[in-house]
Amino acid sequence: MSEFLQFLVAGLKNGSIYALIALGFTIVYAATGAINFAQGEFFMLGGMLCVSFTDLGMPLPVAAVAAIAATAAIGAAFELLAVRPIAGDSPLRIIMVTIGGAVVLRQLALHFFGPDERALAPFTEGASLKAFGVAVELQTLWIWGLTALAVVALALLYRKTAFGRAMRATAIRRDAARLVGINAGMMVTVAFALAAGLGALAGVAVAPLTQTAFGVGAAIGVKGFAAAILGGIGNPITAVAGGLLLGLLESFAAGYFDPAYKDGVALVVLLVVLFVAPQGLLAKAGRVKV
Amino acid sequence: MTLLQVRNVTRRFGGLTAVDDVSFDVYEGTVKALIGPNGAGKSTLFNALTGFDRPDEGSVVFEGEELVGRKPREVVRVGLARTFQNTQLFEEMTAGENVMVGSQARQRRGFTTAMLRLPNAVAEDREAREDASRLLRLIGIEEWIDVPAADLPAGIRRLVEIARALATRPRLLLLDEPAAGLNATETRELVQTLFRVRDSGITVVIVEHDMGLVMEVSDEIVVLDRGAKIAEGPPRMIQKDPAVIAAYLGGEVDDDV
Amino acid sequence: MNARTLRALAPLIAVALALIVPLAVSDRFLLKVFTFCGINALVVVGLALLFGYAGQVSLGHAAFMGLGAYTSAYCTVELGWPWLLGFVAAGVVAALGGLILAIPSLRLKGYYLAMATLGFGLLMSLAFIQAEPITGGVDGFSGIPFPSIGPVEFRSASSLYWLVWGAVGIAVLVAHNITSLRPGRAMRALHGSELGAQACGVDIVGVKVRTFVVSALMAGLAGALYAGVVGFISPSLFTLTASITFIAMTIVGGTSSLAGPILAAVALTLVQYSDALIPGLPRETAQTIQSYQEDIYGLAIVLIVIFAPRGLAGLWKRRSAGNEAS
Amino acid sequence: MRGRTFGWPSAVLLVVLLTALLAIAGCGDSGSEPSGDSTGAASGEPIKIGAILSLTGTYAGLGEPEKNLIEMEVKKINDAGGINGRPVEVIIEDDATDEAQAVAAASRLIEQENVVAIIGATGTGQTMAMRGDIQRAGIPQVSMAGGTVITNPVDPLVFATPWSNTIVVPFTLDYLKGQGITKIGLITDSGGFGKDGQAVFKEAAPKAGVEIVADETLNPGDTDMTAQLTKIKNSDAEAIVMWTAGSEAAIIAKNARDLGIELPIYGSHGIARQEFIDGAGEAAEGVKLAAGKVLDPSLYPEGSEARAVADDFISSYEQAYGEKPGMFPGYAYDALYLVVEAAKRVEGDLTPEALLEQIQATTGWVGIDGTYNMTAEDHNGLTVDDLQMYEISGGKFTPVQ
Repeated sequence: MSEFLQFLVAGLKNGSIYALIALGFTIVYAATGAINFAQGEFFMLGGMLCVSFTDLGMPLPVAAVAAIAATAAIGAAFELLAVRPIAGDSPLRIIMVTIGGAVVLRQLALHFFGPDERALAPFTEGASLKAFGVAVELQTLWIWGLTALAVVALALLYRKTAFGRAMRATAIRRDAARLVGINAGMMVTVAFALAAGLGALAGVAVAPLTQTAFGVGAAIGVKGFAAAILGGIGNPITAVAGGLLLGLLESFAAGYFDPAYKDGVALVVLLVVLFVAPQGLLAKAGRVKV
Repeated sequence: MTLLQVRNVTRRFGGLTAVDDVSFDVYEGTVKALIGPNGAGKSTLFNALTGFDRPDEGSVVFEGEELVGRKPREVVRVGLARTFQNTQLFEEMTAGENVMVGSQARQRRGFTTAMLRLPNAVAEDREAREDASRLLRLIGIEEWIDVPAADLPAGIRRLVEIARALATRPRLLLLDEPAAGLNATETRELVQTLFRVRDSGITVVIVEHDMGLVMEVSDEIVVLDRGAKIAEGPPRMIQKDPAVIAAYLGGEVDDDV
Repeated sequence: MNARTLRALAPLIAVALALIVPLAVSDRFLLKVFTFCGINALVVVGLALLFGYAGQVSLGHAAFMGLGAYTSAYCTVELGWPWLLGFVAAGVVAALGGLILAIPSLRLKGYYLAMATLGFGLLMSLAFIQAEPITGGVDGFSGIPFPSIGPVEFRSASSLYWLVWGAVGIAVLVAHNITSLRPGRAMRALHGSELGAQACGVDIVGVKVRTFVVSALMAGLAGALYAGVVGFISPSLFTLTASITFIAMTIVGGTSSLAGPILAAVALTLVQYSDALIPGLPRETAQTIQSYQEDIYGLAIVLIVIFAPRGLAGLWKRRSAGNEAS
Repeated sequence: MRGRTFGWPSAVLLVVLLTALLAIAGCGDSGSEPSGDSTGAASGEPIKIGAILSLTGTYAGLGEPEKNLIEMEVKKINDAGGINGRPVEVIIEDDATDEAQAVAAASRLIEQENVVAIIGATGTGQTMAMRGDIQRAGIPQVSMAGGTVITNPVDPLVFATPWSNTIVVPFTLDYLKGQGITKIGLITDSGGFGKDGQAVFKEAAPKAGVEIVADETLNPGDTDMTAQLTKIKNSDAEAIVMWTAGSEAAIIAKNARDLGIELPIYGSHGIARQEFIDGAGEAAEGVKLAAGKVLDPSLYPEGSEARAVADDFISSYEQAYGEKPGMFPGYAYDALYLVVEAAKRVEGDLTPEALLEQIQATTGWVGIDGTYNMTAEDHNGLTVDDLQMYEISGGKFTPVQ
């Protein structure tokens, strides 16, 4: 029983991270209809920037916020410089530009931060909490708290603000949104910044547990996409559910079968969902096909 | 003689019935027009006839063969060729190459023979090439043969797409708004082309908003409104049909020039 | 000599130049570098068919190369087969891999196809690590013999060079035959407009599957050649990075072209070995270039896609079209 | 439309046939290619030695100090007159902790630089990967990686400076037994070093009277070992033994502490470096590992040669790079000097064969790891006497009894 609970905790921990990445994919997809293949690099940038900022002597909370803000700015710049020139073009070109951009971001990180793995101090020092034979690291609590906070903040942003309504309108019909005076271009830039910020948040939150390095982006990006598509791309709520589900699947597969297959789980999920139900397993039930 | 029988075709999207129980016949050697206000279901019907979409109910019979459930490529091979409202040319290929692709429908040689460059693959290629030149000459645009589709003027694009459809050697040609975006001169040329096509023995079904053109070329007209057929008959009758006039006045008349 | 004769003769000149390289180059390492160029060019010819002509993206092409490399290594070392038989098996296994990926991917387009191929590529690199009894796991597979055909063993740098570029030559010939005849037009039509292609009676499913298979086959053969030339393979060779490198070469080379991607494959491979190419280039400079190699690939993709979406081939075609008009 | 479908394909076909002919002809010269002009170089011309290190990738933390050390010592050797009057040039290549790149680097060093010997690689996998090239070239290789497979079975051309797992694993097992620990949970990486360690543990544990009650693996690059550690926790293991040299070791230590596992943790000599302590932070405290006495030279008797060599090594490294050397620069020091000292003993032409013979003839040479006695059967040359058990406390490696 305690083994099961321990795997549950580990799964929800990693799942929260995947959920944040999946949300990033979802936001960009909703605003542009495009998949940003560089999404994972924002995760990497968040972690690496935060480590670098603490190296410069910033207190951890300041460094974390600065890293997230800086990554969001990079996300916006990425959209303006690389994606904007071909906006609305064929998916093929957007795929290529975001992949090329991902490579450039990763390499820039390599040149700036070096090739080494970097560790970040936990947000709160102290022993893990223990109950029912399960240990929960304090950092895991941070991850859950921050993920929940991000999801709630995002929901409020989308539902309660004029800006959020404009984002949703853009998502539904870009041309129509333009007609009612919404600056669709700006919405897209903001969507990229938001997605980058969420990725960075995930990167910062998990760095104390896993360490981070310039090359971690691609793998997490694919897992985040697997989570997003498991939930049905474009739907923030199912994206979060998809992330948690993927984390649990991985954790139980590693725990009850063989840890060697852990990374394969997300890939198998990705391929199965793409091949069987590209519109997403979780979203399939309640959606009218148009 | 009836070439195409459309019987009780219905297509729904969610709660919306885009095509509602439509039936009509197309006779060999004639030009039949499908008209109706925007959103009347013309394009949906077109897709249902050509295998691009599957109707929920009804049947489409071409010379005794049921077409519902067939893939577009099978429909083409049976003898129905189509064009698109938004021309679907292959932009990076020249006009000539575009028309050559039309020959694919009736050619058989595949990858293996091509890889080895066997004589019959080369012969087929030459045949497609000659056929493309012939068709472009027939339509009177042979001077554009080596121009990439992306660089063609709108009028020529429409004609290239018609030539490409003709290269499939169709019995029935379905044209989706061929005059959209054309100027008066280009429209004149289109009309001449349509007559030439009809005279060569190919039956034509046309969806068009340009009423002048429709009245001039068609032998019979089917009028759709909100998915349902409201009138069918020769142009003169249709012009006077009260249901048609009501539909056009009630809805928004869309000339779409 | 006018432009058209020049263009007609260009492939011949290129081939002749490629052939005499080993006679003119005495540096064995440089020859090996040119051999690597050929191996990459072989993968890229296949990718040019799939991506440049048919417009079907594959972000997992290194996996097919890996399938071929491991198959050839396993057949020759563990099963003791003659090299040529292992080489053929490599092509068959890679082609089967292509088929297995292509069939469920048929209804996927654009982003989803890209993700599916990427996922497949990553899954295969995990498989190369996990299938330790066959692949040797993370440590790789060593002791792979030199290629040989019958009694003839390709040991020397120059013979390996000729073997690889001979394979490239055959692949180009096959690819040119495909692209210049009916299947090639079907592929380009698919790229241009799937609706239009369907309306012309193009067998979309057939073209996609066959192109995938041919493309995977070429990558597999390239993998088998690599295994033979180097004698050692490991999972780290067949990763996402490698797949993206091949994509970069194809994009820079340009759509609907074979010559462009081959040139790009050679040029971008040479970036890695600048000091072998330029005598007297300080080692430090070469290493600096090497450390920016992936930056160059990434930036090349972005810039080409934004500013010259049809790649080098597109630029060349536009220029030569301009010349002819004037 | 151009009808030019004939022309160049047939030309290509012609040329391909020609290629086939030339290729067959080209095979004739396979044996007669020059194997490099490394022999008979003029006096004063530098002696070229290749070094293949992991400067990036998983083992970057190991390779970087090795590079520092080599650059520092080469300067020292050349300032002191080089090898019998000829300067030494060490050409350093980065293998990026990647087997394929190691092979490419070896190929370049051999074919382009005509080196007389290769030092490296940093990792076991990379060392093994270049074996084919080393054999084809017939030059000696001195590895800085700890995998037993490198020197067991003996490859006539290949030597290694770190203690092989066949020395360290039994030493660690004996220590465990001495602590009253008879059941261990083993966690190894699936790379060369870990896999080798796992095999040696499985063989040596029964002999030492220790039972492996959990046998878990991880892949290089993994970032979460919860699953493996939970399994170990739920077994009746009395200690965790982790055998990996990469940054994963720090994550294991951290995960174990975070999971509330109180079992003692034992590591390999691969974690005897500051990066492990930095990466694991608090969790590094109490971790035990076997390593060389150089981590605390005071273990050597005052005035001994070993003490002098170690003190000098530490002080000059600290002076040059501002930090204490871990074990890895020591491996590089020994590898470099095994080659250099052997080269000094070569009389006449410095051929790879002569150099090889002299490396194998090394006896009683005191390096950083200990005293080397190479033989035809032993290409590692170290013994268990050169090892010491340490515990990490206060962020330092502290010798324990």
